[in-house]
Amino acid sequence: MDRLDLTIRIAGENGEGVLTVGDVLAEALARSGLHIYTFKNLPAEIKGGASMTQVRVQDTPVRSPGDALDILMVWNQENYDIHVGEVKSTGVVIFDPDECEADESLELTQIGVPLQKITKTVIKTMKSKNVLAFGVLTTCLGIPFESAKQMVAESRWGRRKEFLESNINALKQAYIYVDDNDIDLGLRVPVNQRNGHAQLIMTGNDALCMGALAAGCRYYAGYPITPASDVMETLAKAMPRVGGVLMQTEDEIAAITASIGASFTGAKVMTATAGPGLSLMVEALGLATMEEIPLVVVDVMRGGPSTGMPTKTEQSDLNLAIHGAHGEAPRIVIAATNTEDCFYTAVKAFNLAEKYQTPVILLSDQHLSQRAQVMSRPDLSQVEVVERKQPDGNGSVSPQEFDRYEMTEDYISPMPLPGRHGQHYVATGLEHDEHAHIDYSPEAHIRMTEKRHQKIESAVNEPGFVQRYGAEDAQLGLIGWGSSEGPILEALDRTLAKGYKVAALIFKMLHPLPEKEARAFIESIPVVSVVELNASGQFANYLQGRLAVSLQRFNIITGLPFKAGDIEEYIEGVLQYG
Amino acid sequence: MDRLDLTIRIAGENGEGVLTVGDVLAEALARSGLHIYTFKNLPAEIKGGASMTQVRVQDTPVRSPGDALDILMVWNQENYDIHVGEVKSTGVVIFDPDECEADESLELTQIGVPLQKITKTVIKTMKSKNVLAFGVLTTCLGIPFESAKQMVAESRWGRRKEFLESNINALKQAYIYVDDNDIDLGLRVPVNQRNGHAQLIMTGNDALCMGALAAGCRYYAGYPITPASDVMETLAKAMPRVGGVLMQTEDEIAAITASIGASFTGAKVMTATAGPGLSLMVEALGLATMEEIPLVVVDVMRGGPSTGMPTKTEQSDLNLAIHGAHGEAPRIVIAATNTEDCFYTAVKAFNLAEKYQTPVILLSDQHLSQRAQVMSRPDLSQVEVVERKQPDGNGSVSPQEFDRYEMTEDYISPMPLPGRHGQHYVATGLEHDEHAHIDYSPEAHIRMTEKRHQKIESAVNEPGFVQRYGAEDAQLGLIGWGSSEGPILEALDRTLAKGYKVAALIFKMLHPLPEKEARAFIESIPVVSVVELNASGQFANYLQGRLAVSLQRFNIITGLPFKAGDIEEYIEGVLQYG
Amino acid sequence: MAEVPAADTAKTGAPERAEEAGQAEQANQTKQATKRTLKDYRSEVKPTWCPGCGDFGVLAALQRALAERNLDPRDVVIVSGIGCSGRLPEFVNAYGLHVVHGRALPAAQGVKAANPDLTVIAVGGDGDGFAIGGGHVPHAVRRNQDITYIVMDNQVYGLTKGQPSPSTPTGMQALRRSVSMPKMAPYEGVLEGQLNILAMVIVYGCSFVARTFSSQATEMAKTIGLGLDHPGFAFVHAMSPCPTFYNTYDPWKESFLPLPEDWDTGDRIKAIDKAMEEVGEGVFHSGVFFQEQYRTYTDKLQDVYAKAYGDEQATIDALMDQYA
Amino acid sequence: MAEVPAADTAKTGAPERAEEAGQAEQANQTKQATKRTLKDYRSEVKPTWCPGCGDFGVLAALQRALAERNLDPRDVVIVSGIGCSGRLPEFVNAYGLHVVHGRALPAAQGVKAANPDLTVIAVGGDGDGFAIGGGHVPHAVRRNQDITYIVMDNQVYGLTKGQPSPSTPTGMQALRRSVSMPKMAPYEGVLEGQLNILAMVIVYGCSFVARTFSSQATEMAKTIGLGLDHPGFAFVHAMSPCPTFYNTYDPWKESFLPLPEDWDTGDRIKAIDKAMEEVGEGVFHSGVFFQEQYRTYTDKLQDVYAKAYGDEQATIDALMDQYA
Ligand SMILES: Cc1ncc(C[n+]2csc(CCOP(=O)(O)OP(=O)(O)O)c2C)c(N)n1
Ligand SMILES: Cc1ncc(C[n+]2csc(CCOP(=O)(O)OP(=O)(O)O)c2C)c(N)n1
Ligand code: SF4
Ligand code: SF4
Ligand SMILES: [Mg+2]
Ligand SMILES: [Mg+2]
Repeated sequence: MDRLDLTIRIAGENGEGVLTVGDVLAEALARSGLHIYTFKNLPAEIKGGASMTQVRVQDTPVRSPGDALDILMVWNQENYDIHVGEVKSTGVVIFDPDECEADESLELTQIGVPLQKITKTVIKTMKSKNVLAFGVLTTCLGIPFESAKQMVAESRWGRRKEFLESNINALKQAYIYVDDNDIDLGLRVPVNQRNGHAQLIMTGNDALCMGALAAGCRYYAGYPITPASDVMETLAKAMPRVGGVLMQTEDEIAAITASIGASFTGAKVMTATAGPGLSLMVEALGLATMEEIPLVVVDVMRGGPSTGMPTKTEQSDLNLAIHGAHGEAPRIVIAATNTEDCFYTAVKAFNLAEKYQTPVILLSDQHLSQRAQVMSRPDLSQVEVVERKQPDGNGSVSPQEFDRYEMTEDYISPMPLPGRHGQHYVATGLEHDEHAHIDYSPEAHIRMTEKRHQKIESAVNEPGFVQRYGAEDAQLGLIGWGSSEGPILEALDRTLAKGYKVAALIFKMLHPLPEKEARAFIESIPVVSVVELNASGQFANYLQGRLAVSLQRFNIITGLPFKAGDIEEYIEGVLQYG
Repeated sequence: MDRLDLTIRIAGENGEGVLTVGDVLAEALARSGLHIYTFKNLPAEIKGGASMTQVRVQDTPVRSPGDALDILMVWNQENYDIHVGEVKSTGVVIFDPDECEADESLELTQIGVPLQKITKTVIKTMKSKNVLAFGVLTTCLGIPFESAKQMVAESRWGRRKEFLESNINALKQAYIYVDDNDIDLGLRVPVNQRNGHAQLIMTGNDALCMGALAAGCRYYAGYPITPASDVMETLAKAMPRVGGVLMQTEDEIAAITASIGASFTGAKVMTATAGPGLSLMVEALGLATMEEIPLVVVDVMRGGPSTGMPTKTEQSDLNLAIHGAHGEAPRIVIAATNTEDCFYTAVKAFNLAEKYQTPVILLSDQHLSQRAQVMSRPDLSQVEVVERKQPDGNGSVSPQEFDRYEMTEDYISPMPLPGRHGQHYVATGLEHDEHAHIDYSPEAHIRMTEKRHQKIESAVNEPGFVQRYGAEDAQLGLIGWGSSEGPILEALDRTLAKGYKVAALIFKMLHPLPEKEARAFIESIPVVSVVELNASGQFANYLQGRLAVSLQRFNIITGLPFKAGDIEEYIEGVLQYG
Repeated sequence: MAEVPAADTAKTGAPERAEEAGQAEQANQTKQATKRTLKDYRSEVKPTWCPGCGDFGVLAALQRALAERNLDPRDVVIVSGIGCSGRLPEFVNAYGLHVVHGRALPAAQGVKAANPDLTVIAVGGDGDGFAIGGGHVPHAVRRNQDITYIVMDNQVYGLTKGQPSPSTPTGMQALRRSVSMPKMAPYEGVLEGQLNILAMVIVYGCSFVARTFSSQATEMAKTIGLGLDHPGFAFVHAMSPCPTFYNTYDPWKESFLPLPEDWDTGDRIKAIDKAMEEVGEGVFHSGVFFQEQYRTYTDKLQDVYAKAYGDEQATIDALMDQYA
Repeated sequence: MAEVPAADTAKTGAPERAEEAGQAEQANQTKQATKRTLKDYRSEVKPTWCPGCGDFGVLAALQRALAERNLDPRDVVIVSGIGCSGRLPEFVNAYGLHVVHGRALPAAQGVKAANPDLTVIAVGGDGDGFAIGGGHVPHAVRRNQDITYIVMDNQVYGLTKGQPSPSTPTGMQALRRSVSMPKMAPYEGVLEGQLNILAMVIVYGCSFVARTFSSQATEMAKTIGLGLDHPGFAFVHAMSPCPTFYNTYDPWKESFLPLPEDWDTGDRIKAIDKAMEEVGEGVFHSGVFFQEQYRTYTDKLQDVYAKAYGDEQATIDALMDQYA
């Protein structure tokens, strides 16, 4: 197969501009009709420290960050030393010979390009060093100068006329140097097909914001936290454009309780945070369960516990998302798998919250939230939006007669809204009866506990939250959830192609648990293993708890996303020696 | 068997004084060498609402609140109606005929005693109504007047000389009335044996406080919350007497972080709360795990979720106690079973916290914490107290060389203390290396995650946290945890006596899970059921998750404790029809 | 409310009221009930407070103020945290939102932001508001939404049976009137300083700050009413004794004085000064300490909308163009 | 510290220092190192702040103040929350406790209460201290423990890349100097009012309140030193610009003025007045705004112990007698 599949990494000191090179390259390639998938690994400091950005480019949708590197560009010795081991044997290292010494003993193509010197002596504006680096990469990729020029013009480097010229000059110097030194990697990345408005380039957080707005979210309250702050910043701009309100609150407890207040009036609301914020929110999550108030809480997971590793990725907040609250406080927990899915899962999160009158926790993670991917523009006319059940407005029922928590067949009761319905009531976190009156009798507690549980359990019948892939007669089954879908499916395809009998079951709904599908999968395959980015096998334990079956586990806790290769190796290991 | 076993309930309007009658009766009987077990059921309002107090008295330790009532005393109609259905067919109802009408259709002995009228017309101080009621009960129990007089003198009613006389008079009126009206239930409760200082009458919260102080607790920070406030109030008095510090903080987050600060300096620290407070503490619990700081957090569970039912009991915070924190934040979770056990489990909680340098959550519950029981005075010379591992103080290791998180064989590292050791370091909730320096490398995260997990997992080998009871060749096994021990064991004895083959396994350590004992029990018995006061079977699910076995469940969520009779019935149901 | 938001006020997706959607019957009912009285704001739930609790007075005053303004109960939302005082919404015939301890203000802000047409009142105790909830007060003030916040200050934690609160006097003083506080402070009384919550709120920048006493029924209804009328965040310090755990009726009856007749409600520093002097003097002043009109959050949002979309809101498709 | 607790101070079970237990060698080492310099307080960790960050100035000033007092690093505990500023303890050669966001003050209070012999310093940012942590400040002040609290105020959330904070000026003003704040406030700037945190702390009842600027090195070291010397809770408002996200160096250099020479540090109301005037005048005053000595929490605890046990602490057995 001659499929295009290149993984390119640029690494340098944090704050020097390597990230911009990666961003511009990714956007340019995406605009040229290709599929991209980015991956950044940053220190938690604002400036300084080794940082890297990676772009994987394919002509079909990309599903994982890429395994070994085809091209590595490093700006200094520290980064050379960190990354050179990840270059493929057929790969190329581009380094700055004045800033670092290449290890001659390695059997790699290593090309010195004096980025720093050219910038200083020829270009003479240090800011343009990253345009130079960009040019070196585009020419190495076989992109003609004219195309590269257009890419620069359309990028952030072209935004201000006064800088454009010097930036184009920097680009030109790259092409001159490469040409002068006869550098040719033999690559010809096709950049002719212009991408129209049908394809979008988004991060997971971007897509999630657009999904939320499309679902009708018009109130957001939040407190900054890495890696969820982008959600708030994106919505700070977008929300007022659709007439909504965004409040930066004083902490996460205020964020979630303000959201509850807004939802009480009928608004569709969201707050987004990371682990430490979710920990602070669990008391109020219990309140929303108790008062049956719709609410979407996004948790962009990062390395834990405690402050942990704010710029690293991990799937380790699942326990908290499912079990975090005192008492029996069931809620819906779902997870998004990739950028495009962030859009649709955000829509679904609101639909579930409104339909079931419940908090919904949407799990994303650092890697999913911040990597860029190409996705098809959603057709909004096809997006189903659900509204919450309300009293029929004929006003014949007085507040004294009206039961806010009426025991209906589906356990979901019409919810009156202040300003709109005359059936005013008092929502309370104390145990209450159907009429919303405080009631601690065993009978009321038993009835209402059942209502709150059954309502949530019935959401398991919503379609589209669990999907099986791979061989029917699999010898090994992999279970994954959320953002590990991509690498799992890529590894599945690779190993299926090699003749292994493997299958995968991917969950996007975690609570309530789609038990039927899980059981069918597990019972039909001799060995089933749960693949997740955490130490204790949180989903595996939870599955075992619900299904009383024994499962294998494959866990990685490096703070980095799965590579397809990690999982491929695991599959081969199990099926060869297992 | 002619064992003494009487269950007496007094019910009236909240605030009227019925609770005092129960308290004084329980204390008096306990001081007379008998065993008592009290049970109160109150509304959450400060005043008003039906409230009841119950005393079960036996000549051997009492294990559960009692099933049906031998004696019910009610002060008004509402309480008559609520409680009369729980009286045994052989039982007696004492009611105030001016305040309520007895249901003549019931086949019960019902005795009218005009408490209100006698108080008003004969005694003439309304405050003495409860002494009168007490006297009616003691004479009905066959307690001679002189003994009852001494009981009153030794009670809170005898504390102030000026009231003693009128109280004794009220008592006398009870004996006169009962005598005049030839009331004799035929009971002769033996009150001759005086209880020396060897027996203590305590609530679970009292015992827990004394255990904490005996273990060396010298710092407490807390915020009031029902039903944990007693812990703080008891310690507010006791702590300064042993040179410790108690701070009432502004909220639970301050309470736990202040405790962490105090523990950092070497103090043994505790905070106690209920569900809503525990929810707020989970972020800081993760911090204590990450920084490896010893800390005891008591959660006195009440009916949930959210504000829920503050004065009712439930075992529904287990999920939160085990899983409440983002990231992988293992900690130790233990539970106390009865009053005496509250003392020893509190000691163990500190020993575990200090030994493993970890937060320990000690689960109690509303019923366990507030009921009174008789226990043997602990022999403090026999109580083992553990101190945390510290650097040997020879000062030869400089702070630059010292590894706070040294990878030792048992994963526990010496902890230097400010003011004492020269090996100062910075404890941080960010991921770090052995030297306590911030480190987000995969290697550091993997090593430290393992350290934090293995350390906790090894605590499973501590003796005394799981105990098997009953038949070797059981057909039905019951698994319980914490305060359901008493009713389970009482039900076990009753059904064993009837010839049923049953066994029980009681857990006091919940995380890490004593898997070996659990597995051995479960595999050796055909049917195993987990008995707990919550809706979803939190411990059952958790056991299934760890052991991958299928378990039956017996759950009650009335907000009331288990009665032995509930469990007895369940056992018989399963073994007869199961 | 003085400043009724303009008709084009964005309401965060909150639907229009039902009768506007055509339910004529209900609309008629609403119009008929034009002259409301205190009783119209009484819910079917009998207050569960102890006899003599000051909160009865606050409840009645609030009901009276609502009746005087003839507000439709469906347009009123009373938000509270946890405490004896936090039970108040249950007893009022209106919408109520009884949240977790200390979070009445954030919840009230969410209510108001999502639907600025509603009359939003937050109520709670001194512990709810200035212990666990104390971190939210400055920020609620900063946002200056048109919310009335009534703190029912009994200088004690009533619901948890009488522990000292942030407004309890320091030292042994309070203990003499309390059966419960000596449990928490058995040796030297309260060691911590007493917070001056009225002065604090002024320093935060609050646009309306008043004090009133539950035993002065008429005045309290008036003061709460002024708070309701004030366009912006209004703080009403409602002293409301807890006879069960800290019976301050006698001393407070003595120590309540009206602010001087010629009191200038426009001088923030004087207001702070007055509030801070009180402690030493052992008095409480009732009346409006400070009032000034700033633009409310809702007002400012109108400017934001004007810039963000002008006449017509953006479509989601248009928002997505930036990613193409 | 001016008031060294008496020898019989209860230390909550904290063990005596190691050399007192007989390790002569260590004791000698400690005594030899009598004249410490700034360098003795430098840890082996190189600060990770951006070049030009004001926090470098605060770090150096604190190190200098510690050196001047010649404190043994083992007796110093620096407690911080989360933020760029919260990383400071890592860079100081002393004990450090880096807790969760907003909780430096409660943690510091626990440290001090458990071992009052320690010199306890809490540090953190404006967000850490007055957004998420704002609820703890009044209560730390109320307890008046001998703790120095240094707030490194850059009027922005540095670590999370530049969102507005509670001390960011209202409106468009701040946005002109910030690349990041416009993201959060893209239309009309910051809608919320700016908190006057210095005035707030005075109203809370703080016994020492001062301001200083990271670019004025000598003065900052002096002011922090005065805070360390003050027996009680000392608040140091350390203005410390964030050149990356909100570069205020230029305006602040202009607007910093010393307090008048004859400034009366004993007048609380004047101090509040001065602090509140500043906003309108566009100036910052440096120096000690207010100082007064009250009894500290530790002092009061001595009285408690005198009453609770007198000469000899109770045994646990004695405590249990009440249940017999
Ligand atoms: C998170 C949490 N912590 C503690 C409590 C217990 N609690 C309920 S009300 C209250 C304080 C009540 O005092 P205040 O706010 O002054 O109200 P009052 O009862 O005096 O009106 C406390 C501590 C709770 N419900 N939730
Ligand atoms: C519970 C929680 N919420 C949010 C965050 C993210 N966070 C880290 S630092 C910070 C604010 C930093 O601002 P400031 O306190 O002013 O410190 P600076 O970085 O400006 O020194 C925030 C919001 C967190 N770590 N924990
Ligand atoms: S305890 Fe106090 S505040 Fe609560 S209802 Fe009774 S009197 Fe009122
Ligand atoms: S982001 Fe700002 S506060 Fe943080 S280190 Fe950089 S300059 Fe300092
Ligand atoms: Mg109160
Ligand atoms: Mg800051």
